[in-house]
Amino acid sequence: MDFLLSDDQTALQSELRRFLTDRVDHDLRTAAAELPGAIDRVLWSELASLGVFGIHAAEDDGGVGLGLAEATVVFEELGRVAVPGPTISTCLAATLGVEGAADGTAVVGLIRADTLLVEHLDGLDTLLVHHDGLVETVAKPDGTLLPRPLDPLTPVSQVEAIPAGDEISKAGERVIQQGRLLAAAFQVGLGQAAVDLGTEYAGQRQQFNKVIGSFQAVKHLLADAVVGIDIARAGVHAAAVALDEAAASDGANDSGGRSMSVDAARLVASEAAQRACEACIQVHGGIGFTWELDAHLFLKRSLALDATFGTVHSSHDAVAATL
Amino acid sequence: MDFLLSDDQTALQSELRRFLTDRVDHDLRTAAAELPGAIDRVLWSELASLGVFGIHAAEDDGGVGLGLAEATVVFEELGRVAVPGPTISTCLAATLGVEGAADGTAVVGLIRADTLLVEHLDGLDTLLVHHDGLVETVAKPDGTLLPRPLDPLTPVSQVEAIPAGDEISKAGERVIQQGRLLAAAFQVGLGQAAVDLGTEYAGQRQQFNKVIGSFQAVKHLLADAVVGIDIARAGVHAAAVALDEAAASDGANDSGGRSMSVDAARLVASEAAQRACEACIQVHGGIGFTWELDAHLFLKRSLALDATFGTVHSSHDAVAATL
Amino acid sequence: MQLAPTADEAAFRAELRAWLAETLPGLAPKPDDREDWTAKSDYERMWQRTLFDAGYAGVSWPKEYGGRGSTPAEELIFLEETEAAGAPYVGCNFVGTLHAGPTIGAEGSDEQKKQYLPGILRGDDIWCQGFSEPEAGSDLASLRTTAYRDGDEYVVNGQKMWTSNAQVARYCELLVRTDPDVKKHAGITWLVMPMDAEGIEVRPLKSLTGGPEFSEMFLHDVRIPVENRVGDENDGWRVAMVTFGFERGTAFVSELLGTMALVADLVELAKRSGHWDDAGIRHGLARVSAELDAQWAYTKRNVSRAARDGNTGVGGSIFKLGYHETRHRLGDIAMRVLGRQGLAMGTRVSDEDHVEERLYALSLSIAAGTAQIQRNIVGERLLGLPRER
Amino acid sequence: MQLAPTADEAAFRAELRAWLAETLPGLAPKPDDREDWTAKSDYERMWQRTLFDAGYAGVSWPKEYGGRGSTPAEELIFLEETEAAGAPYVGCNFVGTLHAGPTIGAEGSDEQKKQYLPGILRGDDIWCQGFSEPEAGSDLASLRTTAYRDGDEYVVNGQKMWTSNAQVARYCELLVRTDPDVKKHAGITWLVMPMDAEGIEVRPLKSLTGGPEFSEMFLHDVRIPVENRVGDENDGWRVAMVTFGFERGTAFVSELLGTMALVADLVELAKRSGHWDDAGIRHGLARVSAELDAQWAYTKRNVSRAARDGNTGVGGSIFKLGYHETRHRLGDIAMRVLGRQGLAMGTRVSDEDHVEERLYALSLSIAAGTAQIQRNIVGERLLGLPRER
Repeated sequence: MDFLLSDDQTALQSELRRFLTDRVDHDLRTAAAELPGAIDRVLWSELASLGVFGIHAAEDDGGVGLGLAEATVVFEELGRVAVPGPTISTCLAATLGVEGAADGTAVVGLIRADTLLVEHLDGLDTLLVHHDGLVETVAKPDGTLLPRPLDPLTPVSQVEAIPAGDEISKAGERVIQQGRLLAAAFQVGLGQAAVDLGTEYAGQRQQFNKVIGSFQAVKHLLADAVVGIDIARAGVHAAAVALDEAAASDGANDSGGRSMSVDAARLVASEAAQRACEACIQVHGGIGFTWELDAHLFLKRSLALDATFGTVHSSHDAVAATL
Repeated sequence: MDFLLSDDQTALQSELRRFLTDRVDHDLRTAAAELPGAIDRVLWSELASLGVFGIHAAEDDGGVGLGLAEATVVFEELGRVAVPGPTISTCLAATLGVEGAADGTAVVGLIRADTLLVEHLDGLDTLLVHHDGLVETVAKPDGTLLPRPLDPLTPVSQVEAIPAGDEISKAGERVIQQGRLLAAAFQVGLGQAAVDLGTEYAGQRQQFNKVIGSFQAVKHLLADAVVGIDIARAGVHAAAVALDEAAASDGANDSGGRSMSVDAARLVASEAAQRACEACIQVHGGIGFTWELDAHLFLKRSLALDATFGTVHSSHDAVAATL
Repeated sequence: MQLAPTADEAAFRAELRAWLAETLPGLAPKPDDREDWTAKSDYERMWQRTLFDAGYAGVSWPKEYGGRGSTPAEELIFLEETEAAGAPYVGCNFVGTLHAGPTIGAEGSDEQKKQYLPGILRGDDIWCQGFSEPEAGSDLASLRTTAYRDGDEYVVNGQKMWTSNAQVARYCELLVRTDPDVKKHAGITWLVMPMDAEGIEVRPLKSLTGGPEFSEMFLHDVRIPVENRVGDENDGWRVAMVTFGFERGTAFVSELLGTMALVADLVELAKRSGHWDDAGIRHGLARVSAELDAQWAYTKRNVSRAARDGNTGVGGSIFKLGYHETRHRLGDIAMRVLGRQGLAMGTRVSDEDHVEERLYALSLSIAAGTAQIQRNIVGERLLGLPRER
Repeated sequence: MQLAPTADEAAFRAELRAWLAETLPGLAPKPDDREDWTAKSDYERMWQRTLFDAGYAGVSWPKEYGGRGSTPAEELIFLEETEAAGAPYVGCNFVGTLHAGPTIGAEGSDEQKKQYLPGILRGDDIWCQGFSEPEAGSDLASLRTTAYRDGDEYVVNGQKMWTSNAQVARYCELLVRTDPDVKKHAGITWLVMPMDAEGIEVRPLKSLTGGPEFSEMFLHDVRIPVENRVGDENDGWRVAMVTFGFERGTAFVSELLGTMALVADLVELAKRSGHWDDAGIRHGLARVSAELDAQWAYTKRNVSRAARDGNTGVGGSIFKLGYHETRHRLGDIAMRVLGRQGLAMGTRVSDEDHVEERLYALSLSIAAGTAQIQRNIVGERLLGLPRER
């Protein structure tokens, strides 16, 4: 057992963080929010060349062939800058060998067949639908872009019906499970970004002739936030590693005790991200309630992710079913 | 509308508080905890002479004939000193004209017929049972005093069966509702006592060369505690006044909007009391976890009251049923 | 303790209710466009004028400056009945009728009262508030906007923040620093700034829910006549606190009653969607509902205290701390009930917009004194705990 | 990131599991009387001796002073397997094996190591801790118990608090103030106090759950040989912190795994009583279970960090803050499931005593550093926020 990031994982993380910190900033996010439905294709292809979409796809399918552990490292980094676009579903599509997903030439969405709300519809090249354990490709339906999405970076269209499609995989449950896992990793990143932003502000902002971060009311809010995120991160990694190791060894290894399920990891990550984002807004006071700051984008994205690949509420049911 | 205490109510409150502050102190509570099941008959008769048990009983039955509003004022005061003994059920018995309840010569218990745990069994003169809207007197069953009650001041006996009894009232639902109301008032008193105790300590105790009450972590814990208690008190009073005014006018007065239900008041009071008592323990640190201090008695009594006259959990159901 | 109405209160409620039943159906529909600030404010001014003509403007204002001079209890009834009847909100008339107006009534000269108060009551003049600054939020008294005397005028420079309705206001109640060399509370002056003065630049800020609810306001050499000063020079902090002292416990009544309606709507939605079978959601809503009921009872206590003592003490802080927590909890339940319907605001799956409300709830622990500041107030003023330092 | 065991780890687990399966059935039953502190400690000493004889004592102690010298991962396996097998707890050997022993190992002289360490490992000598005082809780360094030199002895006077196992301990690791004239951290000395010395009065304190878990200890002119000093005079604060530095992230492992068992028992109880149909309770338990799983993962991260860096940084504080919150939440759910059965401890409606556990949980935000102190540590050391003042 060595549950710290390996050197390779740390290098992957650093490379991605270096790129994303420069590239995906407040201005980029603001611009994306003002063009709902559009996808920044240049950024998309840069992300692809960094291996973001192909991270867990087989090398034969143009992927990087790494595990879910690496994928969670990647998606936490994407979350830390709240990168716009359907990155998770495109990454999942790549694992299914969907044309163009791994190399960034296709933007792919993935929804359950029983929803009439489709995220990012206008910008999609391919829409996948999941039902009854199957994944199908469907013709992109017409939809009405809703004017006021919960998350400005998650444009949502209302469609009349989801057309019938062509089956491309029977591994729908597995794919959706991976989607929940990556959503949880993304939420950990969002929460960490909120902690960082809140901490930076609390360390500079003065009121009553003191840096506000010296007030316990502020310090403890941020401490509780980072506690939640740190523990949630471990949970997400554990769920990923458990799946990777089970896949590698068909479950023969006894790592002792029970392992972390994806639904458990997601539930914890969702709570932690929400708490951290709300703490960030609270620490900022009024300015945290405006678009001057990205705190609202972190919170809203986390809330939007709560409703993808099955709701967080359903993850409660899933965990309860194992008890 | 004038929702402050009337002069008479304030006088009642002051008189009772003056008596109880002197009379029911740490030593008395500790002594009572060491004699589980025993009732302090001298105190009992003093309480009776102050009108505690007869407060809401008709004057014809030897009662004081005041409203539930006054009764909640009284029981908050009893809660503030965590007075030992089945005061609520004895007060309820007095409203039913049970012999000796109002004048303090009888100690009366009241349970639901479907429980096999009886509070204060050894000390009771009379046991009332509530089922299907009826109140009955039953012969006191034999019981085994459990060695480790949740609340040292709420001794609990296990009985084999509740014997059949003689009906004394068909107003069982109303009586139990009043029991919940007085339990909520008692909890408000417990919570206020916890706030007072915690505040006093926080204003004296020094660590790091500062009075700990100046630390926001402590100050805000107590502030949230008193916020909860103050609002809960208003809720309990409103529920009492609503019942009194409905009884007086058969509901003809339009005081505007909806009124506070007993279950709603109870639910809020229970949450507030628990929060305040836990804050008190936390503020005290280690000493709050010992019997040196009464903080634990306040919390435990509040938890025990959560399970009387129907559980708090069932009050959630009752409120939901009105939505 | 009496919740039943007095004969006067009952009569007032009946009369008002009749008037509302008669008046509201004839009202123009509320403007729908969330972004059209002028249409919104015109509508609210029209409503204020309607109230004025019927004798319901300034229910809580003393008669001597044009109000109805009613008791706090009747003010509560007014707010309750207008909310229940679905009447328009006070909206952009908030600062005028509840902050600036009462301040001028208490501290202004006779000329100032004559000049400003009627316009507020009639809905002619919208006011905004220029108190907070980027560097002076919780620590309001550290404000930096300066004013120096130049003949009969003050010349004002600085930046204000969180100014609601700046786009449509005629006047601004403004706090400026006139003496930088004394302790921070001692060098502040209260001015009436006409919003058409030269040198005012208003920049709307987009709020979390997407609307331009408030603005930044940049002041460059804005000249304000000395006669616009209310109270003495450097006495503005006290004057501003008089405003806050007008608190009668009713500031959140419409909001609280509105939240009860929100709960009722969410309950209906949950029943329709099957979420009502989930005891967690059902009990969660029961708790929220019970808390709101208790907060409503507490509001009546505050109002009764204001009637007796003139103000509610720390009652406003206590209410706000309880209320914001309940709203946060409600918002979380709403998102669970909505599921994927929560992905957008304005989808009208029911009468209320629960997504917008969930986001809006975040402001309740920030605006008008953060939860942290309110806890300091309660801990220090009510519990008597020592200040830090 | 690798959770799968190495070959060594797998072998260690297999060997240990086999030994436990063979050994535990032959063990005497645990003494039942909650109040009989001596019977309890005798039993725990017997178990320590059994571990010692089998080579499992001091799994995490360096070999050079008698331990097994295992990796933190193997220590984790040890704790996991003993917990899973229902082996006795470390109990009264806690201070010796985890605090005093490692400190002496790191800072003591060769004579001291020879004198004290074998007795700890064999379970012969129980240790207690004399650090906290009535006026020095969170602010431990402000301790007031004094010691002055008188020839070859220190003469100690003062009062200690929260001393677990004082009734049965042979030695006490004691912090005393030897120089009152310097800054508070600089005048402290670390001594080994034999508990049979004259002048020690132990007064058990009843804890919230009713047991005598800890005591006050009054020290009147207690004479302690100078040779019992570990480290230099006035260097005791550093010596004591070395103890805390031994933290390998495993302090709460048995406790965490025990809580998982508690949840499983409560789930069974809820299923039997019908409360499982209540989605609020079901989802609440799901959340608690998920949080415990994440805390277990975080423990593995801490242990891995300790293996690499020698300690977990603020990982212990982070774990504790998460864990206490989960336990508080679990306690509330348990009381709802129990209903009136919650009116007493020890009623054995199921395998676990959920009422006692609910009360015990309150100590988790207090003992070994309050939640407030832990949040300061995380806010300052991890986030880099400034200290107050």
